[in-house]
This record gives sequence, C-alpha cells and structure tokens, in this order.
Amino acid sequence: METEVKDQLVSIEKPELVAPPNWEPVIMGILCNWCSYAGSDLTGTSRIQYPPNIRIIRVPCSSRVDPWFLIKSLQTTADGVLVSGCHPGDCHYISGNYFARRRFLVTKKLLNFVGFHENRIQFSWVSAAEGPKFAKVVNKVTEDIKKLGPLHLYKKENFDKK
Amino acid sequence: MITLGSQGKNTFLEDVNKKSGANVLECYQCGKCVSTCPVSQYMDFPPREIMQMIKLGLRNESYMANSHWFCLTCSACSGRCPREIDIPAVMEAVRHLAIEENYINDSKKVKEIRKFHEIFLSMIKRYGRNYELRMMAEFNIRTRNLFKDMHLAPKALLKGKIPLGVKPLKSAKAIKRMYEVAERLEKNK
Amino acid sequence: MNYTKQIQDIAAKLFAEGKIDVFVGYRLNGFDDNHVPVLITDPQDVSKLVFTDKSVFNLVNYLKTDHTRRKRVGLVVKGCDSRSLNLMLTENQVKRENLYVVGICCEGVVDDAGQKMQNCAECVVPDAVVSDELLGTPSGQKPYTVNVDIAALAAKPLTERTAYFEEVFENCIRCNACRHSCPLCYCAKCCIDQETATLYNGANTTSAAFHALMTWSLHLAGRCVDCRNCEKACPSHLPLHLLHKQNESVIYENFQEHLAGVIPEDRGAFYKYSLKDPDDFIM
Amino acid sequence: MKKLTYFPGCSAHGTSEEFDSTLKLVLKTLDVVLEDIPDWNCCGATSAHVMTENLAYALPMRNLVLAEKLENTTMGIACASCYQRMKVTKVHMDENPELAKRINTTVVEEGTYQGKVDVKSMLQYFYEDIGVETIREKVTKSLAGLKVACYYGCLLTRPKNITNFDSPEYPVSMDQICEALGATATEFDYKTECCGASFSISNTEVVLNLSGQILAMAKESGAHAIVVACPLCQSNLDMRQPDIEKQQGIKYDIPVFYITQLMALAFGNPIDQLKFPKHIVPVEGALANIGKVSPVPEKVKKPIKAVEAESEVK
Amino acid sequence: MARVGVFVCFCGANIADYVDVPQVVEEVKRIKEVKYAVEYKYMCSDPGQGLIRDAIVQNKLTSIVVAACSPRMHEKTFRKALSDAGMNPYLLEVANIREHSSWVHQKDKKAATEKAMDLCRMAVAKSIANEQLHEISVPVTKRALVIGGGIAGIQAALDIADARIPVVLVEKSPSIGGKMAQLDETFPTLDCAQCILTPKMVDVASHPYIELIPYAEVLELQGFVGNYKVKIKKKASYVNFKTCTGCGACWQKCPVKVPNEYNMGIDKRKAIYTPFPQAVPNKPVIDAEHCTMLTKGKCGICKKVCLPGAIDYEMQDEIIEREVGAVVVATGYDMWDPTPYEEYGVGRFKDIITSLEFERMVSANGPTNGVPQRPSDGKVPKNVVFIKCVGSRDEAKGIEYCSKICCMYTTKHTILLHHKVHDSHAYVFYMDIRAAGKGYEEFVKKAQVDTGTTYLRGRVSKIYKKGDKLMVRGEDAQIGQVVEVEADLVVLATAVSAPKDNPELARLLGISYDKYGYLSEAHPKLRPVETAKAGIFLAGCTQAPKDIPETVSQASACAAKVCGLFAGDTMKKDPMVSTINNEYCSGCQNCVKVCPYGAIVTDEVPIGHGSKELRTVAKINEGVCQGCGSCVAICRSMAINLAGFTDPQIINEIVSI
Repeated sequence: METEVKDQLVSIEKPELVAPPNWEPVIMGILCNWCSYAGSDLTGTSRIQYPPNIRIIRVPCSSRVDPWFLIKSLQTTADGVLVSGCHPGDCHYISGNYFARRRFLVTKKLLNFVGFHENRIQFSWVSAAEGPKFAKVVNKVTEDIKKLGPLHLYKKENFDKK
Repeated sequence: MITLGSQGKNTFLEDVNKKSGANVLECYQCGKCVSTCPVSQYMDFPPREIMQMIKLGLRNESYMANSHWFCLTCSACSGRCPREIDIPAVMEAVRHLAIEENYINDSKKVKEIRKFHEIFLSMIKRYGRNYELRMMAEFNIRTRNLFKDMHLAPKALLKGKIPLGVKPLKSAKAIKRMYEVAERLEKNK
Repeated sequence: MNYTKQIQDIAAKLFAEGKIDVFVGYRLNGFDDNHVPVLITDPQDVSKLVFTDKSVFNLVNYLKTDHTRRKRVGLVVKGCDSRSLNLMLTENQVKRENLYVVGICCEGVVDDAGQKMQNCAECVVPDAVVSDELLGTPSGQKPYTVNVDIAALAAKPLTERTAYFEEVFENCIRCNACRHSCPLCYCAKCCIDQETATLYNGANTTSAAFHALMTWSLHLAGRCVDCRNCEKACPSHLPLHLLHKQNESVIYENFQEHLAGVIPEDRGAFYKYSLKDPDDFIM
Repeated sequence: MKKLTYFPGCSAHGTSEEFDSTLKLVLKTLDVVLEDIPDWNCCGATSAHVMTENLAYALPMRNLVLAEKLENTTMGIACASCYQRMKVTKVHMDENPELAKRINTTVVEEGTYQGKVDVKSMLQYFYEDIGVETIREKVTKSLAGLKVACYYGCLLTRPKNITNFDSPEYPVSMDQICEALGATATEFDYKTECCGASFSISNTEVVLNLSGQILAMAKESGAHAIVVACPLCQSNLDMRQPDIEKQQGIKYDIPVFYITQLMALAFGNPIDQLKFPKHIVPVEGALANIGKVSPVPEKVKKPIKAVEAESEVK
Repeated sequence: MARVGVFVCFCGANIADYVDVPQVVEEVKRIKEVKYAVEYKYMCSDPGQGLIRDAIVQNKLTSIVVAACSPRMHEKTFRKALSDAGMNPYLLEVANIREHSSWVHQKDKKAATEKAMDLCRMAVAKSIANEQLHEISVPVTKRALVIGGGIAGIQAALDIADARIPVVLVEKSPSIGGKMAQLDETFPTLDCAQCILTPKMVDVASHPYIELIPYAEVLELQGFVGNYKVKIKKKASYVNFKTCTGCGACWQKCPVKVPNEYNMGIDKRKAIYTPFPQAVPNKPVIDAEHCTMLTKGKCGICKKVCLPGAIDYEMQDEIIEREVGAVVVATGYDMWDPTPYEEYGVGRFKDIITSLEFERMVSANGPTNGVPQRPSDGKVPKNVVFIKCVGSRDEAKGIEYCSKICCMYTTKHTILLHHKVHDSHAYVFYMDIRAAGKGYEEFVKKAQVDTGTTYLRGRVSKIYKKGDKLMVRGEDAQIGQVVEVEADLVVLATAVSAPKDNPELARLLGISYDKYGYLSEAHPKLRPVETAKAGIFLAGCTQAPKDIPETVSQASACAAKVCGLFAGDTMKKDPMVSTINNEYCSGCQNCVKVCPYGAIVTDEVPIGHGSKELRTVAKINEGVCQGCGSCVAICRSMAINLAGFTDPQIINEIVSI
C-alpha cells in the first residue's frame, strides 16, 4: 500500500476514488480538558511543531465522548478521528477514562468491521505534561491517515464540502 | 588566547553530534568522566575539556589533541555520566573526523598507536585473522624499536603463548572484498 | 420440543388463582404452522396457547406495551429471552413481583423454512436464567463461538466489507421496525427517531441509515442477547445481527467474557470497567 | 545435550590457547557441544573501530551472518573483546535496519543478516544459560581455601545498554561461579577498571600503570589469585606482571587464572590438561591453598586416570 | 437568529506572525450568524475587553467568540468582560488559535491561517448552541483537613485554627514533627531545630481548634469543595491514650529491640516506643510488626508494668469519619535511596552514610550523643568527605532536578563537623554551590573561611577501600587534575525525592502528580498553592523540594486560601454540570453506576401530567456533580446533557468545518 504512487492517492476503502490534488486530510481531535487538552497547550507553549490537519474539540473528560461523535465526524467532516484522554489511573474524574476505553475499543472494532480502515479511528493517552508526546501522536495519526487517502464513505449525499 | 564569536555557527559541534549520535551540549562539566577515565592522565585534554572544546567549536585543537587516540573505549565514563552522554562515541567521532580531514597528530605515542592499528588491520586483511607474532615483529620494525618486548619473547614463545604461524581463512578473498566495499562505503558517505 | 400442554395448564392455573392479569405466549398464526405472539386476558383463551420450535419471537418485547406495563403478567421465555428479561429487570423497566415467568430449556427454534436458526446453533445459554417454573431439562451453558458470518466477513479484504455494508445501509428504509421489536429499546426518545433529525441526521439516506444503525447497535452493545427479533422484523431483511454479533464478540473477548443478561443484576458492558481492560490499542 | 555456536577468536589459537582448551573441558562436563562458526574471521578488535566505522561493523557482521547458518540461537564468545565487537554490531544493526542493510553489502555473498542469533560471552552463558546451581552440582574437587579476586575488565559488562548483563560497576556473576566452585571471592574494588588492553603492544607504559593498579588492589583484597574471563586481561596481568613488579619494585606473584581453568579443576579434570605451565607467573603457590592437589607433573599419569574413572562412576 | 460577535487576537506577534489575522476576520464575516468581527492586538488587555463590551451593546450580540490563546488561559477574563456588558458570561466560546495553531505551525502560515479559520468556525457553531448558565451556590463545611504533621502541616494547621476554623490534623507516624524533628541545627542561622519546632508541636496538641489524629492515614475522600467527607484509618496503637500518663515504664522494660527510624536505624528502639523524647503526643505505641505479644502471644511485660492499665492488646484499627470543606496536603518528602550508585560501593562500605544519618549523629539527642562516629569501628572520623548531588541532577542514576537544599545543608554539616570534631577536615565535592536565599551566600562564605573546608569541583567517580580508609576519587576541575581523598567517613548529600505514597494519595484525593511523584499545583507561577481540584491545597515538599522558610510560607499561604474559601456561608460553583430531562429519562439507572462522585440519585415523578402513579427517574445533585460528562455519553435516551458541553454544541463543532 505504501508504495502507491504519491500523486495518485486513493481512498483505501474505495480504491476507485482518487484524492484531489494537494488533498489534505481533516482530523477531528477530541481531547479531555485536564490532561490531553492541557498537554496540547503545552505542545503549543513549547513551540513543538506538528502537522496542521487536526481540529481540536475540547470536552471535559474522555468519558464525555459518545461513540456517536466519532461516527458523526467520519460521516460528515473528518477523514479520521483522534480521541485523547488522561492515562489510566490519572483521570481527573477518577474513572472516566476506564469507561471511555471500553467504548473506544468496541467502536473502533465496529467501524473497522463495517469497512473503515482501523487507522482512521485512533486513541491516545496524553498527560498534561506530555507536550512532546502530543506532537508525536498527531504526527503519527496525520501520517497514518494521509496514507489512507480521503474518506468518501457515507459523505457523498449529505455533505458537499468546500 | 582564544577569540570566540568570530567563527559564526559552530559547525564542529554539529559534525560531532551527527557522527556520534550524542548531544555534547548536554555536558555540564561535572568531571566524573575525567576521574573515571583510566588514561585521562596521558591525555592533552581529558574528556571533560574535549567536550568543552567541542562546545566552543575548537575544531583544530580538538583534532590535534591526543585524547581521542588514547581513548580505550572502555565505556567506564559513559556508564557513569549523569547526563548519559556516550563519551566514547564522541571521542570516536572526533577521531574519525580527524582522520577524514587528514589532521595528523605526529607525536611519537600517537604515531605508534596509529601504526599498531594499521598493522593490525592489514594483518586481518591478509589472513582474515590476527597473526600475533608477525604483527609484533612488524610493529617493532615499523616503529624502529626492534627490542621492545623482546625480553618477553623467549618465555612466551617457549610456553606456546605466541604461536609461530597462523591458520589463514579459507575464504580470504571474502575479507579482501569486504575491505574494498567498506572503503567504498566510507568514501560515499 | 413441545410444551403446549404444560403452558396451557400453567396459564389456566394462574388465571384461576388470580395471580395474573395477562398471559403473554404464542399462538398459531392462522394460515400455516408458524407462531405469532398473543396476549391473553381472558382465561377462556388459554387453549390458543402453543409452544414448539416454531415459537420464535422474544416475548419480553411485549413487556414494553401499555397492555402489560404495571400489570401482573405471565410470560414464556426461552434462554435468550430470559437474558433480555434479566436486563429489563436490572434496568428497572419491569418489576419482578409483577411477573410470573415460565422458563424454557430451549432446544432451539426454526425459521420459516424449518431450518434451525443460526443464533440457536450458536446459543450459549439455552436454559432460561430467570423463571418461576422451568420446563424441560437444563442442558447447561455452552462454549462461546464467534458467529460464522462475522468470522467470514472479518476475513475478507477491507474494500469488500466496505462495499458489503454500503449496500446494507443503502437498503435500510428507516422504518424503525428493528427498534420497535427490540425488548431493550424502551427509551422514550431514541437516537434513530426522525424527529431528532438535526443532531442525528434523520433523512432517509444511506448516510443517515449508516449513522442510525451504527449508533443504535452501539447502544445495544454489551446488552444485546441475540434473540434476533430485530432481524425478523426488518422488512428489508438486513443482516442486523452482524452489527450486534460483532460488538458481542469484541466485548466477550476483551471484557472478561461478558455476556449480556446472564448474571442477575449485571449491567451492560459499558456501565462497568476493569483495570485489566485492553490498553494496547491506545497510543 | 545442549548445542552452542562458538566463536573462538584469534587469541584462542595463540595467547589464550589455555582458555580455549579448558573451556572445552568445562563444556564437556556440562554436556554442551560447541559448533565453530565455519571459516570465521577476526572481529576487528579495537583497531577497526578506532580507524573506520564501516569495517568495524563489517568484520563482525560476516561472523554474525555465518553464525545464522547454524541452527543454534545463541553464539558464545570466549574473548571479551570479540564479544563486545560482535554484540555492539548486533545491537546497532538490530536498532538500525538501514545501517544493517548498508553494512550487509560488504558481506553480501555470505548471506543476509537477519538478527536471529543472540551473542553472549562465555561468562554470561555460564551464568544465565547453565546456571550457578548446575555448576555447583558438577564440582567434584572443591576449591575451598583459595581466595580469588574476580576481575571482569571493561568489556564484559560495559556499556550497560549493549551488554545488558550484570552490573557495570560491581558485577557478581563470576564471583558467584567461583564461590560455587568452593573458592572465596574477595571484596575487590577494581573489578571493572581497565587494564589497558588494546595498548598492550602500542603503548606499554599505560598498560603497566593500569594493570599495576589492578594487581595492587587484588593483593590488597587478600586474594591468592586473580580470575579473568578475557584473554587480553589475562595476558596483560600475567605476561606483564614481571615488568610491573620491576617498575613498582613490589613483588606481587599473583597468578591470573581463566575462570574455565578453575572450573575445569573443580570439575575434577586432570591437572596436566589445564595448561598451567603456560602461565608466566607460577600458579603453584596459589593452588597450594586448596589442599592436597598440587600441580601434578605431566609424567605422572596413572593417578589422574584413577580420578577420572572415579568421577565417571559418579 | 443568533448574532455572533467574533474577536480575533494578535497576541502581539504570537498569533499575528504565523496566522493571517485580517484574513481570518474576513473569513468569519462570511458565516451568516456572524454579525460582527474584528481583530485587535491584545484582546485580553483592558482596551481589548472594552472592544468586546462595546460590540455586545452596539450590535445586540447573542454570543461571543474570542479567537486567542487557550481557554485554559483567559476564558475567565473574557467571561468577565461579557458579564460586565450585561451578557451571560457562558455565552462565550474561545477558539484556541495560539497554542493550537500559531505556535505549532510556525513554518506554514497558510495552513495555520486555514486552521485558525476552522477553529473559529467551530467556536462560532458551538456558541450558537450555547445557553445562559448561572453559577451554583453550595453550602460549605467550615472545617479543614491537614494531611501530614511535619513543619508544613503544623504551620498550616496552626494558622487555620488561629482563624477559629476547626482543623483535623492527620499524621502517619506516632508523633508529629516530621523530618524537621530529626534535624540538629538549621541553616543559615544555626538555630536548633528542636528549639523552634517543639513549641509549635505543643501548640498543636493544646489548640482548642485542632483535632490531632496521630498514627493514622487517610483512606477515602468523597464529595467536592466545601463538602468533603473523609475516612481516616487510625491504626491500632494498643495503648489507650486517655489513660496513659506517658511515664515510660513500658518501653524501658520492653525486651524487643528494633532499628530506630528516628535515628535512621543507627541505634535501637523498643517494640513499644515513643519515636523521640519530645514527641507529640508523648504517648507510646506498640509496633505490631515486632511486638512478640502481638506476633506470637508471648511476653506481655508492658501490660504488667503499666500502672494505669493503658495497654490493650485487643485494640483494633478504627475508622474515623469527618466532614471537611478543604484539604491541605503536606506529606513532605523522602530521602532518595543512593543504592544505584554502585561505583561508590553504597551498601558495601559501612562508612558511607547519608546526610540525614550524619544529621542524627551530630544531633545532641542523637544515637552518638552529638559526636560523629564511623559505623564500621565507632572511631571518630578525622577526614570526612561530603559528596553533593548524589541522586540530584543525575538523570542516569537518580533524578533530573536540583534538590535545592543539599548545598546549604552540606555547608551546615561542614560547620557542625568542625564544631563537634575540632581536628577534623572536611572535603566537599560539588558541581555548583547554589546558595540563593536570604543570608545563604553569606553563610557559605563564613563556613568556608571558618572551617577551612576543602572544596573540590567535580563529581566523584569512584570510592574504594584501602585498609580501613575509603579512597574517594574525583576530578578537581579547578586544577584539571584527578584527586583522591583518603576518607574516614563519606557523607552522601542524597537527593530529596517525592514521598513514595504520593501517587496513591493523589489518586485517592483525585489530584494529579508529576513524573517524579510530586503533587501538581494548579499553575506553576500564579497558583502554586492550589491543586487543580478545588478545595485541595499543597504545602511543603510534597509539591517540590524546598527549605524550611519556603515550606512555612507555603503552609501559611494554604491557611490563607482555606480561610478565604470559608469566608462566606456558601460557595459559588461552575454551572458546567449535568442536567436531566425527566421526560426523556427511562430510569434505567445506568448513569448512577458510572458517576464517579455519586452525584446521581433516583427520584420518583408522576408518569404523566397530573397522574398519581410514579415512575423512577435519575436526579443530579448539582453540588456534587463535577461535570465530567460520563453520564451524558452513556445515556441512550439523550435524557442527560452537560451544560457547556451539550450534544448540540459538540455536534455543531463537528459539522461546522
């Protein structure tokens, strides 16, 4: 897959669909306020550079993330999603991320099962101190999703973007 | 006196960091390496000072120091370095850069060390293995010190410590080819 | 498997003792030998009751209706049905003291063509786990096997799965029959209702169907008992069990072999957690 | 029966022939069969990496590639220097596949490097794969009474991230093996100081100084003998000892054993097979501490055979 | 129809250099709900806020978007601006175009600008769904919990209690006093630690507003700011403190000897013991691990000799529950264990000791009566080598940070050594002398001149034994030579490390800690005393290494914070809490199970309008709810929403770009 010709980037799910020139993926990043959002702020204050494809949504806790948000993102605007929360044991709300972790696994597997590449749905634990890790995560996610090409699934009828 | 500030960007530091994979800037001059190093007393500049010289960008001075030739690569310093700097790798980087750029420290000791290594390598090139007796002999001849260690020779030979011959490799050609390719790689870097 | 006689007797006895207001069971549909659910309120009608391997539907679904809510109900449940009943009890939707449960040690039911249903072939808990009276001989819990369709699909390349499910969602007509037939879909407001269109994308498009069915199946993840009421109710014959079974297998494998409704008071997999849950898929 | 890929190293046929031969005796007792790497070559020692980067990787690489042709997953190396070069190469190649690919071009005819074979020093092999307890079980002649200073040198445990074996500052593996043999390991603070190794020929002055300090500390610790697992250490401490004594004006007279010599001795091998006569510093004084077995002259063969027979009966 | 105002900040050059701000403004003006958009140099400045206030009034705006730095930075500032203009402050949304765009995409202005536009679109879309919210008032329990009875905990407790606020002081060990009670004299004034500390300890014991619970630990903390419920486990002391007179007959007669923690194990205490003579409370406890009566059922001597009959072998651990409104955490620090320094032979050489062991030795009430001794042979050492930065500033073997106090206490030790052993000579291996503090540099200078201590600049690389001496080898970088010192005694200035129980405590309290295990403050500069969890404060070394003056300052600061919190009868609380729509709630109670705070309870409501029949629904306790949203995400029937992060708000964000 990696050896695909660069200027002929195609959607991995529907190889007949070719990415427009200079296509850049949109990644929806949903971050918990206390760890990952603070970590992403630290990435900023440390001036660590990362690709500009991610759009960040702040939620209080990863447990606020309804799987529905991921489905909605992929169905409408995003080519991939990243959800990030506090490390296990460090949740500001004690146990939120444990509940979230279960939902994430099932959602990821289900979306993959119905035909989304698994790399389109990614999760990370980033603490408030892990500015560099956040940049690393975004780098990886962006790189992964760029390889997958645009996500056309379920978008064509209701969303005619830009 | 050294005048700083006129040379612009410290390319020497960059070269050393790139080649060694270490970051010399991490050094905070605690000196643990110096008192650890078994041969620091023989060096013109002990490891701590070499690190500082690299930071100052003193390329020629560092190349001409005998320190990197005396480094035994025993890794004691890096094992104790509180900043976990791979000091032997830094020394090696300086040495390789000095060799590449043809900076020759021509003090007698360095010459001898260098000669030894060259003879050793040529031994391997020829036989694929080390031929100790011949190597020692050749070393003594080339350093014009014919009688060095001669007092040890009778005993050692008698006790069979140093064999009179060497069993060369069956595929000696393979070694020659290896040398050629390695040299080419060195040049193409 | 034929418990027609026993069930008729039990129902008659319950009415005679005044223990129930309504009995939920099966009757013949009137034109072939297949069964349909029946709500009996008149003791005269107990003779209509039947129970064989054609008694397919999960009757727990009828506990949602006004005919049964806050009434004393007699009810027949098979293994899978009883698990959904268990969840209804845990989730505070029915009161145990209002129910008289006739549990069946189920040997599997058959579809219209007389073939044993796939979920029965793969059934893990054939004996009713909640009952006041148990009919048949318990055969115990069976080993869990991954659904054959899931395994087959998972083995296919991604592009094939994509195409397959695109067709599935395209064929959905958003009639919500699946939701209505599911005993565990008792919410006052549902995510797949049309009226929540702005948020949930209610239009009748493939995209909306994808969105609705995915969200719906995740609401049932860790709760679905694989009774297949939804699939039987679907007018488009969508393979809805694929979504549920996929979730079920992930949950079973990763979350301490969780199976919905088998243990009393055990909630769905998403309402609890373990420190040992898999973490390796998270960066 | 265990099998082990063996890299003897150049000195096994020369200066450290006694290490090689006693190692084979020991492994016979431990029921390990050595399989030499076919047509192995020199590891390049210090000289290669002093002068050039590529050759320093290429020479060990050839041996690693050849070793992969044998079936064993572990390669045992007697010489500490060879061990370190081989291990450094392996670790760097495994960490950096790009580099591995590039270096592989030098030995392309031998094969492709896959990183299948683990590299261990013989000391590490004894300690990790054989185990101190197994060694203890095999002892038929305890070395009780002998006090030894275990000298590891630089290369067996350093750098920690390469060797990943024992402590780089105060290792104990060899001490434990010696204690298992019945000997007493002294508290010796110069266990991992450098002996000067690679300057043996080119810069003898340094060697005399460094090895001198090691001898002094060993003596200070109360040891009768030094035990090593490296040919370079042995030759520096043993062969150069008279020179050191002359320079410092102190008589040390402290023999330097290979760990395998002591193991072979404790396993009940006949003394005449242990190559003690090869030592420059006589070993008799130190061995007197273990009691009745004094070095048997080579002529007297009969009683030794009797000992051998006895051990076989057991 | 929503009327949104968008205010884009330059943040000086911070944003403007990497994001084309005017272009962003032009772009957002195209959104149909946006009725006003403007850029300004510093939105957070007073004129900037004025701009917002004026625009709200003039343009009849219904919600505001400020595109500037992180909302974690200035959300409060801008909310204030909204309320000043008479607008509900929660109609504000902040688009984080600094931390999330200009600072992280400095090499691609076009992409950074596009991203900033998208972030603005998202914020605008979200703000359209924003609702008016109002602060919540919660009643406050005016009692404070102080965890840890070292100097930090003592000071905090006394200051709070002096304001007539009741304090519960929980201490892990049998006596308060902490590490300071182990010190001999203190830098830079050399006053005796005992002399200044013990009066405070006695004050604690006798203060009418302080309830001292020694030999106890916190088990559980529930609730929220102003309304915490704490469970404390009081370990069985096997001595009835009410009847015990503290006469000491028991420990004098006890036959079991145990290494004495107070003296760093240099001497022995008994199995029934008071940690030190000035202990508060001065009542003994039985060490259950070593007492033969408790372990084997043999002995019972202490009970026999106790005239008041205070010994009770049957005593059980006791759980104490208290309601408190605020918590001060003052758990102090641990001394770092130098075992990883194998090259120093730590553990092999008896005559290498840590600085705290040295402190006990030179202490007048210490195990050697104030005269240092070599542990190996009891001789008084003449040549003493002090090694600084053992564990500190050493990422390879120890900890990256500077422990801050070692330079000063080592200086103090050279003086104490000089006082106690007149003919001794001290050698100090150091890397830097860090003497920043009032009177510190003067202290160092005086010590150097008065004691004649030899300072050697370099890290020690090896210690080995030669005869009965320890040879300490290091470089003196001043002369560029390797030196070896023949030492009788080596004192390692070991690092200050976080208490090993801190992570567990942090989890229990629901606060965060850093990679070293120190508890994290809410802001490193501006909120160094608070934690991120409202009502929990930090005092002393549990937050980071510090000396006594700083610790005491921070403890008093904690007291001020607690008093401030308790100033009114109620407390204001963020309105970002969950709300339940009864009409939608099906009463499944799954939300009750996932709420980490127990903030959801069940309620009964009529099944229909005017009906007498009831059905069960969930009910949120606003005061307890912390706004995590766990319940929202698992509510299938969409009955719960989280104010400020409602489903419509988030979905709007998702679909807006």
